[in-house]
Amino acid sequence: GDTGGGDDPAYSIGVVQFSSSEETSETALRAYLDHADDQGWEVTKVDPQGSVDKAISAMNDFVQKGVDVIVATVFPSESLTAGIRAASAAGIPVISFAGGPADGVVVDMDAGRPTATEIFEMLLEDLDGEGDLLFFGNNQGPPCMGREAELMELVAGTGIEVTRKEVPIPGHVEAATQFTHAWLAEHPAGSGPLAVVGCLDEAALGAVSALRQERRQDVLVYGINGTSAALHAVESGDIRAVSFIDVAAAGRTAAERTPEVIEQGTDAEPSVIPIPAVLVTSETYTSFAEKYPGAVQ
Amino acid sequence: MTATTIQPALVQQPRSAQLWLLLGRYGALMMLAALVLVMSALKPDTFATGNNVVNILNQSALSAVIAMGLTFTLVTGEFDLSIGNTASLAGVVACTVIVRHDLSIPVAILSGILVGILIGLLNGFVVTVLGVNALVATLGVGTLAVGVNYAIAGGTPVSLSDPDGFLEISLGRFLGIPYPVYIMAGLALLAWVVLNRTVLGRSMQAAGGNATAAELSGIRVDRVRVVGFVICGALAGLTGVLLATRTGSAAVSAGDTYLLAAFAAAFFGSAVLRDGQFHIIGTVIGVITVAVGFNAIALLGMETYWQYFFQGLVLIIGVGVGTVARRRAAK
Amino acid sequence: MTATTIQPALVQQPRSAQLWLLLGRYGALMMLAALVLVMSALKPDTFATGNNVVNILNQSALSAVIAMGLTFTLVTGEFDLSIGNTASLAGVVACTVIVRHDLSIPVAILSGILVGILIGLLNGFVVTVLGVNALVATLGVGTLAVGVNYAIAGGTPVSLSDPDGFLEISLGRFLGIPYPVYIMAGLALLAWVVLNRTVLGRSMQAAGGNATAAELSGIRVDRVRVVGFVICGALAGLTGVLLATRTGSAAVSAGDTYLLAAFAAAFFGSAVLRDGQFHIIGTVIGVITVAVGFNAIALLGMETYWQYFFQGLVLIIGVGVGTVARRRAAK
Amino acid sequence: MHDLAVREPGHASDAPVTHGVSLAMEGISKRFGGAVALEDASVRLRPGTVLGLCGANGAGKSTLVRILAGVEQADSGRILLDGREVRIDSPRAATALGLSFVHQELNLVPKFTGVQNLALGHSASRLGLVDERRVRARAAEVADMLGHPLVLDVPVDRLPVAERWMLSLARGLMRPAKVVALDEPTASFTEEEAERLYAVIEQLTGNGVGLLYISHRLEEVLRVTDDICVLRNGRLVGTFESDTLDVHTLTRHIAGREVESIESQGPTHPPGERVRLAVRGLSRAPLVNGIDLDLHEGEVLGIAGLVGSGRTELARLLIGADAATSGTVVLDGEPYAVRSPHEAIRRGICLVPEERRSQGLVLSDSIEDNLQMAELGAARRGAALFRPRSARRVSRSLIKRFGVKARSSRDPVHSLSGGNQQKVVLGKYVRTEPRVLILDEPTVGVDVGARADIYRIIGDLAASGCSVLVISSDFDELAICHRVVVVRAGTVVASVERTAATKNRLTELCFTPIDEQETS
Ligand SMILES: Nc1ncnc2c1ncn2[C@@H]1O[C@H](COP(=O)(O)OP(=O)(O)OP(=O)(O)O)[C@@H](O)[C@H]1O
Ligand SMILES: Nc1ncnc2c1ncn2[C@@H]1O[C@H](COP(=O)(O)OP(=O)(O)OP(=O)(O)O)[C@@H](O)[C@H]1O
Ligand SMILES: [Mg+2]
Ligand SMILES: [Mg+2]
Repeated sequence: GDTGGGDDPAYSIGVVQFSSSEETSETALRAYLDHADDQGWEVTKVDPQGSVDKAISAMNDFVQKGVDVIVATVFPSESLTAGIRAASAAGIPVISFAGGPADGVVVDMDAGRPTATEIFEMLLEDLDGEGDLLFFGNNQGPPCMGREAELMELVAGTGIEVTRKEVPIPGHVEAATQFTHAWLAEHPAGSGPLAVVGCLDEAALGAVSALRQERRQDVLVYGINGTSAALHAVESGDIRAVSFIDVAAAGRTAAERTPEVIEQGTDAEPSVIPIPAVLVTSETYTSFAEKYPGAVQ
Repeated sequence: MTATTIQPALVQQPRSAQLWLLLGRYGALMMLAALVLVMSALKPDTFATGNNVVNILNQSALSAVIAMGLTFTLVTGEFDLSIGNTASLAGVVACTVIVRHDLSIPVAILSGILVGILIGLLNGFVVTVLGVNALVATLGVGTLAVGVNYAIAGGTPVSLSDPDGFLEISLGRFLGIPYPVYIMAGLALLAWVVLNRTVLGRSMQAAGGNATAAELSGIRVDRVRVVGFVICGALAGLTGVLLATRTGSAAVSAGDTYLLAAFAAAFFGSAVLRDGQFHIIGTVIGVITVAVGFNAIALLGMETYWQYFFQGLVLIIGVGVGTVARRRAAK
Repeated sequence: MTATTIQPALVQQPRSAQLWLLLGRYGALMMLAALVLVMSALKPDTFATGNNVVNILNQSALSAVIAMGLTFTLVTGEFDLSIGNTASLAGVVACTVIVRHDLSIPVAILSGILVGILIGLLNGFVVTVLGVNALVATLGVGTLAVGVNYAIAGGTPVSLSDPDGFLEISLGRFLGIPYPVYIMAGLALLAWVVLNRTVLGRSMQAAGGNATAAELSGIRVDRVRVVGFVICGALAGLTGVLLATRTGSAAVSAGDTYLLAAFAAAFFGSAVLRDGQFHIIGTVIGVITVAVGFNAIALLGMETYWQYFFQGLVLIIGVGVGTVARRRAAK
Repeated sequence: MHDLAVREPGHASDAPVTHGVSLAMEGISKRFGGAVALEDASVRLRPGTVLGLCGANGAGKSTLVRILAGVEQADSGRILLDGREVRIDSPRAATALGLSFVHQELNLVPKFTGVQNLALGHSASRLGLVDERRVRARAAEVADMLGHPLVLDVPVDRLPVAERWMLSLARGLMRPAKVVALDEPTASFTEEEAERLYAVIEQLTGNGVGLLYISHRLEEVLRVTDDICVLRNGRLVGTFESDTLDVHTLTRHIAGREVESIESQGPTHPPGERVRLAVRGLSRAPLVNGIDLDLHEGEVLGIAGLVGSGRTELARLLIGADAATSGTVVLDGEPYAVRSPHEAIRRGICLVPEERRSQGLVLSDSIEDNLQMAELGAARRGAALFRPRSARRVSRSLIKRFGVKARSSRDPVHSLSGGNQQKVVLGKYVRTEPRVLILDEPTVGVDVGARADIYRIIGDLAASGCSVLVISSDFDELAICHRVVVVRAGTVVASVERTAATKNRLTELCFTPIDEQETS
């Protein structure tokens, strides 16, 4: 790539979004891009709208453009192989936001299992080991898949009966609402401890919408990611708890490490940036909001 | 001159032909009835309850509104692939108007509908003035709408900080029945009257049947088409707003899933009671059939893939039975 | 008696009409040319390079294959909304065959194509035998395909443990050009010959142009339609397999996005060189135009919403210019 | 161009000689739902002869041909070729047996060029590839036989209607056949083109080919056929030798009653004095070039001309379907410049278009709905309420007044016969009570009985003050007009009073170079 002179090189960075409508990955990217802006790096962003094929095309285009590093978001790294190989062949390192490790990916963030442990333990406690649970999963990206694995491990052997539904992205809120309606019809009020878990906040919010429409107050809802809408729902009591993950911090960290990555190129030792998770409930909301004012805006 | 009217040689239709005719007409309805009966027998406590009926109707409401709009364009012989994107954009605009400009809820609703009307006008313009095939035109305009959506909201959901008044539109009830059900019923009645009892509606049907003949009969076919697109857009916009009132926020692609659902309902409906013509009652029945099926699958606790099998089969069988039966009857 | 044979009034057209006619014919192509010129001027080092041309062609390959298949159904006057789902299912089946049953890559590819053929047959059956409108039928069959997909893979992507051989199909190059480009070119040639130079192809066009006339000419229209669906399904299946060879794994809805893209390309292509008829060359040009646009956006680094504006405008203007110009010419 | 009419039968050696076969259809019955199309009908065709099929609209003529063509399957009955029973279950089977057809509906693929259309179903292929050269060679032979150059390289939807019919006819002759069935082949032809067809028929019979010939032009039928089968309501009335019949008796057989001759159906009232429509220099190149015309109140004015002379285009200009490039029109003393059929209808001018199926009707809709269409078009406001009950009452009375043969006003119009469909189109416009009614080829494919009805309706309209323009290629029927103008190359070249407007005189005027003509 063309590096400008001086001690502050103007890097060229190619960003492959997941989908502009996926809030959490966009938040992480925004933090990354803010830093890039400050440094005066040139950034090119492409939105493949959730399509792996377009993501690969975009990576190839970036190889043509001769960028210094490619940032890929949420797409499982193993499904981006064709793009990652083209990048590696051209000596371009790839940073992945929560796509999982793969050859050629030098930095990854893990938004999977670790972000879910605390909230799922709380869930088990709330249900006291029995009841019916509706879980919304998504198999398009590794974060949800990791969180699902964590949940299944935790509930195995308890008296909790899990109904799992796949929610497509985009369209996750709507799908979750519909599934919840149907599940509620099957689980009328008073039929035991009930809970809904979304692997993403959006799914949890979809469930909240259904609960509100049917005026049901006997179902506990849990979400992960900590979008502002979900945090507000925690505040108002519609959602029992949310696992807030500080993707902005992770995005910043990734940005800070970018020069180093470019320096080392594709030979760099692969590393994982952990994403800090904070459990937010209606009790802890106020103190949380003080600590992370940006998250609740 | 009376002798010129030679009465056609008529014979009594055979019994079987009459039965086929009945099946052709009511086949799709019978399928719905069978579904309801089976479910009532299997799950008397959860399916056949007043609550569940209200629940199913409530879930049908939004799909019904957007599908009724689509029915108008289909009746004029056109297509509208932009409705999903229109609904998404309308929701985002309605919420943005409240959040950023601090305007009242009625203004927000109207601005959402206005967005739909504008998109409908644009569709109509591209189709009638530029002469672009409706499929391409509405695909293109829909894509533009997505662009506007991103330009406004940047892809992030727009959430109201104080959503209660807005939510009340979806959550409020009158006599135990949620408002959206009344909206659906009222609009269905209105749409039926417009389509069947006004000059405009009749003109739409004529234009859809044979545009050249309609034009030569003095019907302003292009204008009628544009009106069709505008009604469709307006209802799509309203759907988007209603969708936002369910969550108190609008996501950038919240309405997209309604596109195929609305098409499926309208096409299914074209096989209800009539032979392949689009009409409001059919569309509403189509929407309700899908909702009942979805509800049934959930109550029976079937696997996800059953849901797809069911939807696919409902479409094929519901429409196919009618067509095959009508063919048999004509034999 | 010489005067009796009035030559059909193919009157010499005025100058301006001829210009309009040219614009009508080549308008869509001119837009592509303009795009290429502007980009070459803006980014001579990255856009106008041999490497980037190969890159664009490589990106077009899969869309082109599925859109060419779709062109066959469109030519016979039908629709196929199931292609996206077919591609997804074919990819999942191909990978499953390797992962679970440990079969070879050629078998996997064939089984993917076979899935497409079966779906095509089913579409053809529902459309011709059950007499269901193609839009409903293929929507229904597509939904069934999704069901099968979930039943097989349960929604989880199927990944190969040792994907190298499989990946080679997409990543391998011959004379510096990736295999998929050859596949696209070869299939385009084949499809062109079939559609324009064989009795089957002509029959398809006739069936699409006037089904009654075709039937009366002894063409077995139903059979021709089924063949159209089967070709379309087979190419959709192939696309799904090729998509899987790009990633070494198959996701449950990986192919879905191809549906609208293929329609957009085919409809755009119908405005290229001909007046609203679907044809292979047009479809391929449509696919390439979209790919060039996407590439341009990536190289220029535009905001997300520009991507949508661009796509929407390409469709509307590309098709609209031709239509308006042809109308003017006829004035 | 040689005049084929004087060729000796069988003289042309460019058509391959085939050996004719005898064809018999016995006891054919066919029902559509509850309607009887054919009931125990039997016809017999000897090789080298022409058998005419006559009957009112809906008598079952086309159905019989379509059964022979394998398009429809008979409910009962059998088909014999040279005494051997054959099964014809598809158009392919019919073709394989050496049967060839020109069907009643125009059956061309609009976007295909002439040669592509002719290649359809033509087995000129090698290894599944289309061999267009062979098709062209054969097309040249057929064109020679027709004495009419075929336009082979233009998409047929850009051709004038008559040219399309020529191609359609040519397609029926592409393949050497043993039996050829022609279903109203001359409906869209003028005298001149019809003559060419007669010559071709003679040539074919000379080669031993048998022909089934359907036409509502009875003089023509009597002239070209050897025998005539008359059908009524799907039943065979009888088979007659053509020599033993005249138009009057044939008409009686067809209608089952006496029908007035055209001559006696002339206008009963003289036209009014006031000029209702004054057209001056109306143009739209290249088809219409400065038309001058006066149409009086209550006048029936005929417009004669050859195919492509610009008559249809004139009508389209008058109702604003196309925009004129120059010229003025005055309606009842007020300037009349409309830009759409909507405005025209509101001003009281309607056009009954020449192709009723594609331009006049919504085929899948009911008779009632079709009858209501122009009223919708004339309505001022879209939001106005539509009253189905009163609309239905008006529809029923129209159905009665025009004698539309239908089971119920809710039947779809596609189930009606051609003549009855035409009456529906007419009724639709009459309902708007127009000041000027333009009829473009109003009786194409309409039987004698219904034709008389239509003439009567035209007469009644004129008597009530409506001015009527009748465009027709069937010059005999212009006898119902007060006056006839002749249009050539988009200008009026002559105006002839009724008494002088004989068929010969009109034909002559259509051809005579302009400088030799007197304009009266
Ligand atoms: N496909 C069909 N469905 C229903 N009824 C039909 C169909 N085809 C023909 N009929 C009916 O069968 C009868 C005979 O029709 P046919 O077309 O054979 O009449 P025809 O003698 O050719 O009349 P025309 O002179 O108007 O062409 C009519 O009453 C017609 O309405
Ligand atoms: N060369 C042509 N190209 C395209 N359309 C044509 C051409 N010539 C005629 N037409 C169309 O065919 C129709 C008939 O044309 P025109 O008015 O010249 O014929 P006409 O005198 O009514 O004779 P007829 O209708 O019997 O052919 C018109 O609608 C006209 O637009
Ligand atoms: Mg007929
Ligand atoms: Mg004409």
